[in-house]
Amino acid sequence: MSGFAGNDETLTKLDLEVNIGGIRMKNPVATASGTFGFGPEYAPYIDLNLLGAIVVKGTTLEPRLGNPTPRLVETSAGILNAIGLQNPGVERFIGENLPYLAGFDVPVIVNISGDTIEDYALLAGKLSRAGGVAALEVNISCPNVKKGGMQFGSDPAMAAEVTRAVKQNTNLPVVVKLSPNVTSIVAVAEKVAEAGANAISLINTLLGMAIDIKTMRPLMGNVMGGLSGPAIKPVAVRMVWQVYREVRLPIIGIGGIMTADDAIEFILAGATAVAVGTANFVNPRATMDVLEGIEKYMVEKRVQNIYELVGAAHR
Amino acid sequence: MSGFAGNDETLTKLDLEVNIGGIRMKNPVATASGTFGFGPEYAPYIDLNLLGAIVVKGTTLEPRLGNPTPRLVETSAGILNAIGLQNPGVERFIGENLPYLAGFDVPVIVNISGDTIEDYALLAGKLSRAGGVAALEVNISCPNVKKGGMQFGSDPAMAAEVTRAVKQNTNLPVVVKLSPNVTSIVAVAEKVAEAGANAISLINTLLGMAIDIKTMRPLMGNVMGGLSGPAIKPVAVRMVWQVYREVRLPIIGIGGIMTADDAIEFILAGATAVAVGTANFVNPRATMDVLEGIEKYMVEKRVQNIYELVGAAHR
Amino acid sequence: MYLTDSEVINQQMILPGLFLLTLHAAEVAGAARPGQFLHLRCGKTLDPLLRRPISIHFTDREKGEVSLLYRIAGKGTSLLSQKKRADKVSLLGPLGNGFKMTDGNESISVVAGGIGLAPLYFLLCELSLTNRRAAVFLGSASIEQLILVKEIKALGHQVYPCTDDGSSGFHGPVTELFEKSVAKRGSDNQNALTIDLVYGCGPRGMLKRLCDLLRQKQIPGEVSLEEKIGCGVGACLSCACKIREGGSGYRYHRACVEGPVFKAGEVVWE
Amino acid sequence: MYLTDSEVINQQMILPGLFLLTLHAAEVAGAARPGQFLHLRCGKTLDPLLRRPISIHFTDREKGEVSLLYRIAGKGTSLLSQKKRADKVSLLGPLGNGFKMTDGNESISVVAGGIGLAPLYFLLCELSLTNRRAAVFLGSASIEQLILVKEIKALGHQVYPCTDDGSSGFHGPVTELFEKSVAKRGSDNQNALTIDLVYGCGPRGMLKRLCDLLRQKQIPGEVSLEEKIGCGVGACLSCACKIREGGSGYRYHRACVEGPVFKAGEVVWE
Ligand SMILES: Cc1cc2nc3c(=O)[nH]c(=O)nc-3n(C[C@H](O)[C@H](O)[C@H](O)COP(=O)(O)OP(=O)(O)OC[C@H]3O[C@@H](n4cnc5c(N)ncnc54)[C@H](O)[C@@H]3O)c2cc1C
Ligand SMILES: Cc1cc2nc3c(=O)[nH]c(=O)nc-3n(C[C@H](O)[C@H](O)[C@H](O)COP(=O)(O)OP(=O)(O)OC[C@H]3O[C@@H](n4cnc5c(N)ncnc54)[C@H](O)[C@@H]3O)c2cc1C
Ligand SMILES: Cc1cc2nc3c(=O)[nH]c(=O)nc-3n(C[C@H](O)[C@H](O)[C@H](O)COP(=O)(O)O)c2cc1C
Ligand SMILES: Cc1cc2nc3c(=O)[nH]c(=O)nc-3n(C[C@H](O)[C@H](O)[C@H](O)COP(=O)(O)O)c2cc1C
Ligand code: FES
Ligand code: FES
Repeated sequence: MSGFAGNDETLTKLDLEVNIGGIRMKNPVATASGTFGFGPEYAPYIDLNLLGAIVVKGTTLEPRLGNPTPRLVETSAGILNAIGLQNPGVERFIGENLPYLAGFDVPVIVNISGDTIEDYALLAGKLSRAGGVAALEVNISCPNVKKGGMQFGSDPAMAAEVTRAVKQNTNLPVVVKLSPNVTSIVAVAEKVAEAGANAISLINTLLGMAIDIKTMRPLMGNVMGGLSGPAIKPVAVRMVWQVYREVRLPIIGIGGIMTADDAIEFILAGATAVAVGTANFVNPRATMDVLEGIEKYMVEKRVQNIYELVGAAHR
Repeated sequence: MSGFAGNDETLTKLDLEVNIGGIRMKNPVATASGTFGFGPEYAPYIDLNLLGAIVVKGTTLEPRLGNPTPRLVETSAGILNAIGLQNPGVERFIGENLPYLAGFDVPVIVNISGDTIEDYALLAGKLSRAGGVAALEVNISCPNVKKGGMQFGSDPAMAAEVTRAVKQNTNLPVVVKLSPNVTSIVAVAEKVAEAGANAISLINTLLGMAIDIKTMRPLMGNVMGGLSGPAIKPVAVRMVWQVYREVRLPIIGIGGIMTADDAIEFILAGATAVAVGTANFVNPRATMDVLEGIEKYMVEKRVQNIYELVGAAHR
Repeated sequence: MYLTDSEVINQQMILPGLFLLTLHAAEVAGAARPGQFLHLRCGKTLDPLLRRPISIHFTDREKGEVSLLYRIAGKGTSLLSQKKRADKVSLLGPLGNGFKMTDGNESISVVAGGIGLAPLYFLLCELSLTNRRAAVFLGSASIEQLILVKEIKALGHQVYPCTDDGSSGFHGPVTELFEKSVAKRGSDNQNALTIDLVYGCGPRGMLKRLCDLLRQKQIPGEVSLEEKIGCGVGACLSCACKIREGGSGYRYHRACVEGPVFKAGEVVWE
Repeated sequence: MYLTDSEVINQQMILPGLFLLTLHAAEVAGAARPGQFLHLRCGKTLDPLLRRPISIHFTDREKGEVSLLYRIAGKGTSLLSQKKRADKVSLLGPLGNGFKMTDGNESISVVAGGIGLAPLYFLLCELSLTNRRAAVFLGSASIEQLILVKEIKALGHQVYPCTDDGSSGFHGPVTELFEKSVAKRGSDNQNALTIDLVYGCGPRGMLKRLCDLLRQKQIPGEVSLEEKIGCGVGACLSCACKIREGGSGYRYHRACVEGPVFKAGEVVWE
């Protein structure tokens, strides 16, 4: 899918490959955890091999039933979700879902969540031994679970501790996914970097809620949920911008990316790669449209290597 | 503008009056600071006397020129603004703007901002002596100024200190307007309550930014700006919900209120009054539409006193 | 499962607030089974953001057309109703499992509440293709909202109308008339119906009642549930339906993949 | 200043991407002055959220109609262009100060770049009502985009076309031709123009150049600026324009109240 720069001039191949703390991605477009299932769900609509990486649904040690319904509410240019990490547990994930993904030539990043620091350590160990995993994305930012989750992401010291525990139990690259529901995203990012993270994902969902004025009760089964979609993009771009200035780690930019233009905003703000989330629900081909649009932009801007764009808005 | 409950039954007058920490409002619909100028701007479109309160543009000790342009960028279901507190300064405000407002039968709440705690104290003193001011709204949450502003709102101890300084210099009710850009809104609200605040405004804008992919530079003159509008409503409702549970102070709910249904969501979540901001730009009659819609809802739900709705979603 | 920009062939107001939309989508028409749905973009902007799920009402495989019957519920369906001939609509589908259609000779009853008739009409069309006849219990608010009675009769089915206001047929909820008919079952009452298999769709309360009845009487059946549909393809897990598993246990199944049609006896209602 | 739901009388595509919209809005038509603008809701949903400012292009006071000439720049104007006869458009206006029209006998020049002609055409109409004639410098990309030449001539004005590609009239920027004309001023060249007062509207770069010229030559003039319009009524302070005050000082004025038309010499460009 690589295009060519220059029209009637020398044809030069675009270089879209990026390295996210050790994860080699053939292009910077990944899927956001929890919005792309385990891969097969979107295979009827796009060629998974063309993705930069697949980040799968959040995995836990034990199977999780998930939260009561309704789990999803649409808000203005956004959605609130409170899935509650429904997943088959790491063992079944390794047994049933990983083999499917092994059939594709695309790095698989496994998003992990725990109630305790030990959970994270154990998950890291199991997944590192499983084979076929390109990297771990440590979710310390899930707003939809009672224990752990966002609590770890709200406190820089705790975030660092989780990061260290994961690092000690894996040789895989470790991406830490931060919660935007904090006073200083830079403070958390700095601690996580010190603790050995190889990359940072920014951002998970904003904590929000909605009330049904007919029943006078919260609309969601879990009362609060995580806000995603275009509504949060300005907050996400801001956080990428801030962290890029202060922390020398590659960033996966996430939050409200619907189009290539959105993705490019993140890259210019400092993201080395992007992940497409909610947009998949609206347009199952969103990742491909984003990729093609980035290529077009590079041609227009006569940029041959994607790295020339990373953080360009700071220069 | 008060409606009547019951159709073919006894006609009962709706009671919309609320008391916000000493501010008597004839109904719960106010204007949000910075979105309604000093009053005359919207007088051609609505009868200002029908408002519950007017919260005027943020005022500072000295006149402020404001930030370079562009100061406004539209985002998905939201806007980013970085006005930079452009205002004529408190003296001219008292001399020129207050007299106009004195011509109306509506409480005037003056939003104040400072670089230092002394600024807040001085502002409080001057405005208390001016006459014609119903209350002060202490803005410790402006994201668009270099000094002070949001810094005060990000730290519970600092927020409390500003609150105390204002309280010591005024006999007027003091509303403290909090920044949503914090890890725990409850922690800030609690400290502000302890420091003597009479009410809390929730929320000011979320810190965000946007990048122009054509020029590869930030779109706003001030780089970052404050996100308002429907995009942020779920976050605002969540914060009102959280603070209502933990802090016994009346809340003015703000953030993305476009319609009466939105306002009712805030009231059910725990707001005693609401303020309409960005919506005024889209619909200059937004405050009136909200008010009429609340009355209709009360009739439908056979609720005579607005207080029956405040926090009803918690019950 | 296809993702296409389909052309509007026709948009017709059936009743105030009720529309019949016909789209050209040949592959979808070819693949669709009763009980499946499409996931549609109603507007072109980010408001509303998500697609909206609408059941397939019937198909014309020869013309490659799919028809949808829908009611204006909010902003999405309202925008959809403004689409005109030759406009394009992005659709995803057919999605979901659909009703299980047996080849047997069971006596079939269909219980529809309001707009719940939309997918069941497709089922009735398919049944008549193999010359099977069903007893159709049709619930609506009043005679004005009682639609498709003639068409269903023309397919060879028996119609038992019910209205909330008694303006036509049985005066009361459709489940009540159905219950009376179940009660007569096995009696030697001439009018007694044989009921071996039931398909149902309608509002939540009605379906719960129907499932209770079927459990009590041990009649097999299938119902189509409504849950919030996010992705429509099984990726987001927002459309979870509580389905009995083991004894008193349950597991969440996805309305968009394992559903929206579930066995009546397996749905956990709360 | 009115807030009304106005009916679309006509929507006409003038060129690809360029539309003329006529609305029924009697009070607005009655009150409007050249250089003022309307603030319009282009869609009905929250995307786009804000209104969009469009200058008043001309009015028909007898019929109570206001016409707008606009170019599709993004999603707002694109939605606006889909409005059809009898649709309603919410509008706020007339807003802003407008051009100051003198009663004197100054020789007037008008300098328009591209869509900047939209408000200036209204000015030219008003001038011709009192039998005043202007020299109109019209800049556009190429001959295809050169519109309203005949109409402006019919009003009695002199037109000096300029195109970027030389396909009609002067080959080069409109400010260059204007500069040449200014240079000839006071010479005894037969073709020399008298230029006492200048009105300008167009892209930022063009206006900056024009203001520089006018300052150098000490010719009074007015230009209409574009800034982001939030509220349109003076409340939000987002439309700030840097206007000279004191010696080297400046103050921000609101494009929507004190502008969008400012004295050419007072605008601070950066
Ligand atoms: C599998 C499936 C098949 C379906 N098939 C059909 C079909 O064939 N025909 C058909 O007509 N419908 C069908 N539906 C229902 C249809 O999908 C919905 O009516 C549609 O999605 C509504 O979208 P909307 O944007 O028009 O309404 P929305 O604006 O989304 O509102 C829908 C309803 O929710 C309420 N609501 C929304 N937001 C709030 C809030 N904040 N507080 C309180 N209440 C709120 C609204 O008042 C309204 O009643 C089906 C649904 C499913 C899941
Ligand atoms: C007082 C006044 C009078 C005016 N009169 C007229 C008139 O008479 N006729 C007329 O045609 N126009 C007029 N305009 C301009 C008109 O208001 C704008 O063209 C219109 O608001 C554009 O809205 P839109 O939604 O169509 O485009 P938008 O989607 O808002 O985009 C407008 C432009 O900004 C760019 N843009 C938007 N977002 C971004 C981003 N994130 N990054 C980079 N670029 C971005 C777009 O690419 C596009 O070029 C006037 C403006 C003012 C202030
Ligand atoms: C339905 C849903 C489920 C999600 N599940 C997870 C998850 O399991 N783990 C995780 O780290 N993030 C999860 N997220 C967050 C997304 O990965 C992403 O960070 C967020 O949605 C913002 O991106 P977007 O606006 O593009 O959707 C989920 C988001 C949605 C909408
Ligand atoms: C243009 C603009 C200017 C604002 N100025 C101020 C201000 O001076 N002081 C203040 O406390 N809040 C200010 N705000 C924040 C609003 O009062 C309000 O808290 C915020 O916009 C959220 O509400 P909304 O979504 O209804 O607009 C401003 C908001 C906007 C959009
Ligand atoms: S709607 Fe996403 S899994 Fe069913
Ligand atoms: S646009 Fe709001 S002050 Fe001018």
